[in-house]
Amino acid sequence: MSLNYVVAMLLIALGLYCLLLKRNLIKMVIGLGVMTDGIHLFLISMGYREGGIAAIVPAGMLQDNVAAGFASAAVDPIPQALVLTSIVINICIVALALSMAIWVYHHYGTLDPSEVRRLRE
Amino acid sequence: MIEIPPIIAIVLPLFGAFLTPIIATISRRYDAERKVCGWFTVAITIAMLLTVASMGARIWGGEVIVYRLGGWSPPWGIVLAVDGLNLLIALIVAGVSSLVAIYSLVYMRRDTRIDLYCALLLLVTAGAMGITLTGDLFNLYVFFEIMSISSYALVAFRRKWDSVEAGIKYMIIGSLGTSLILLGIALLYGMVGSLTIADLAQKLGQIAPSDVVVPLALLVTGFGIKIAMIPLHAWAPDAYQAAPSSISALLAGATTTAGLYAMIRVVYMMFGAFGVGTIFAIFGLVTMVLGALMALTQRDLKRLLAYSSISQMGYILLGVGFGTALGFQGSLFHLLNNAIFKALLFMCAGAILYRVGTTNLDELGGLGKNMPITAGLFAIGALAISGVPPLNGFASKWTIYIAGIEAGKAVFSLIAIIMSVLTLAYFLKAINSIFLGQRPKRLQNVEEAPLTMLFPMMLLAVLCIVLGVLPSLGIDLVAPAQGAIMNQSGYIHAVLGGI
Amino acid sequence: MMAGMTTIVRTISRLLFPFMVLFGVYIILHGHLTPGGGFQGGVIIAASFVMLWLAYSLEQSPIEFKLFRTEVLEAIGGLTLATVGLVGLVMGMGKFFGHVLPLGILGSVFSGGDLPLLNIGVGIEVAASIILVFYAMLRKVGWDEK
Amino acid sequence: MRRVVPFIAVLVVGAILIFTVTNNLPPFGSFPQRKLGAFENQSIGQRILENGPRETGATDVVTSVVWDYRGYDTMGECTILFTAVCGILMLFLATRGQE
Repeated sequence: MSLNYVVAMLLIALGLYCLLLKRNLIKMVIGLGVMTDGIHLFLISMGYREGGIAAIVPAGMLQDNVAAGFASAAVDPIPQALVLTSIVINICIVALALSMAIWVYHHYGTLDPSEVRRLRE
Repeated sequence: MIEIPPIIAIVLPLFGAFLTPIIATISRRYDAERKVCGWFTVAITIAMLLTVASMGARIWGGEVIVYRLGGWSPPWGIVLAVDGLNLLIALIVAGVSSLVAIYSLVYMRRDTRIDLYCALLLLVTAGAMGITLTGDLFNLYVFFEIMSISSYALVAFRRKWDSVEAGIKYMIIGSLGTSLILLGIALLYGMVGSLTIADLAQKLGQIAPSDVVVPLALLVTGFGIKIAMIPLHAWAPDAYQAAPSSISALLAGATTTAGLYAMIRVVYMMFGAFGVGTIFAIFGLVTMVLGALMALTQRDLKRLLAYSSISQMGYILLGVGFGTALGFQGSLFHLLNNAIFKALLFMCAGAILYRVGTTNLDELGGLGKNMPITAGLFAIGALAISGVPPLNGFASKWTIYIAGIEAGKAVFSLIAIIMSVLTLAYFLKAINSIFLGQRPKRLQNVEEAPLTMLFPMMLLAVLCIVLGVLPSLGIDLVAPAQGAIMNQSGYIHAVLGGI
Repeated sequence: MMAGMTTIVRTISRLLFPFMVLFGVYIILHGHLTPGGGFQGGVIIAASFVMLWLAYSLEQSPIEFKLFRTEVLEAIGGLTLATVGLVGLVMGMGKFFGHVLPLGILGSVFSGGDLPLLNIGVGIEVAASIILVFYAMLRKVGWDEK
Repeated sequence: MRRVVPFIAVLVVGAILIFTVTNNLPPFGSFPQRKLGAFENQSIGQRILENGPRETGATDVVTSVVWDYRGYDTMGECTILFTAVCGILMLFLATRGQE
């Protein structure tokens, strides 16, 4: 049973719902964050090994500069590294989007995206 | 053999961007911040162009330059791989960005914090260059984000209400697109357990196509948002209209090109999904028709150019969608031409904005007497984009029409020809209401644009004429790229097996 | 700008501040041995500054803030990364991010080749960036434009 | 109507995603194997676990991936942070340049 995957996908769908249907820029940014978190959860759970340990060589396994028995027990380090990268990217997006939302509020006096459409007229 | 040119081409603008704040802080003391930062950007971009061009001889000789970062061999580390397709796109990106940098020297004269503008400009370039030269899927995502985030910031650069509105719209839609790309990459990693494009290409061939439909759709949607394919185009007109004109030129010339490159690379060279072509052709057709129809009704020059940009992207998608050698040739040639004349047109719009202060077609008129050179350059660009014979747009559009007929989709070609006439119509309307007709009183004293701005425009116009008179030159330029698309196994072999 | 918080909060945050910075530095320096690294440590350092600002308000903060200095610091952090990469390119036989320093004994602080250096560079950059973001948002300079 | 269409879109996308992850992916917890149809392959992570500590000299394999095997990605990530900060400074502190 791949419950982890399903929950991650539900989070993504929830974020998408927030992004598409909420009428508030800040809530939309939150939705974006939730969606990205779902993706991160999905990536991390994909690297799980049945009964695995963290991808750090424990002190007990350090023998003569070689990590014995470690490789067959640890979880996949690559998705974790990807998620580390992706988290920082997400922080940057959220920070910039919120700054722009502050400016939108400054110019329009509202955060409702349906009223922020003067350019189209 | 040391294969350093690709990494130099990426690190140069990155290094430049990191250095810009320091240089600005030093030069601020001598009150020369503007000049120093501007010329620094120009120098960096031109150096980048030369670096890319230095790879030319080897790539066109049929070689694939592979650079392994940190010396790790491909499936485990990150690899940069440059074949004909990469080189063509890299040349376009570097060329457009260096011309935009020259143009910005004068155009951004009235804005504050020019050091941040220069840093962000270099970052867009670095992002586009990173996308273009990388051979690793996740790395492509990272550089896609660099390019996207810096272009969101640049769109909002003037902090007026329109820039901020366009910026946040672009930001929300664009971030949704990049999230979808990340999800697609995550699914692919889960299925295949690899991230190098060549390795993925090799392994995806052994998987049932029905299993990889969802990641393919996610990736195409993500890249489609960046190139403003029509159901996903909502950000484009606003962003092109509200951004500084130099940035509009960069968006049309560099970031869209890089997005389309990513699409071609992923769909055709990674998934090998030539069957998706028909869907592309249909999307291209819709994009082309709706873009042209919407452009007809616009009253603002930059918005009109934005819709025409969407429409031209439709032509390129149409050519890509045919999936034949001639189709790729035509659409890559049109990609090159589109970058040239679209940058030229946006720069002309910027020149008008710089001198007059508005691009609203109703308020303009009779500027041909005041700005004869700009008028001439705009006319060249407009005729080229409409596909009038002695100019470059004709050659590439003609190739796409022929490719459509050869692929048995003559209807598509017919519609494309009609849209070409429509393009001519709305550009004639624009020329008529800007440069001809009655001149309002308050436009009496408008001067010609400064020479620093005219220089890149003239260069682009000359390119328009040269590529139009000698289309074989352009075909020679894109032939290696088209050969690279058809030669999927050669790429895989060069990256995984080679050197 | 808010006026800051009560004396209790101010005193505690002032006392905690050096320890938080120290903890951040520890996380950065042990990045190649334990969970953590430049990003996490940098964020902790930035958080200690933000804590001071929230407790004292920006104007009365005991630590003086220099905008341009922080900007330059951020750029220097980024440059450290690119430079380490370039040094690898020049000295490591054409490998970008190739190791220049020796790998050392597995498990000790001075091991892992260039990793500690890169972690320090990224730590500086992240700390400076997050501080700048919070400063920009707290300060809201530019509001008077309208 | 303007709220119904996005809602249906969300439902459809969610259903497709859940269908994909339950049917087309290897089951949860099967890390080194990546199975799909007739195709069977090891994830690239396994080889890194085997050789990472020896090749990079870091006991934290994630750090060795972040900084060694994919160090270039991490440089890109720092660049993104730099980009975002440039954007935020430009949005909030731009008038300071005139002083």
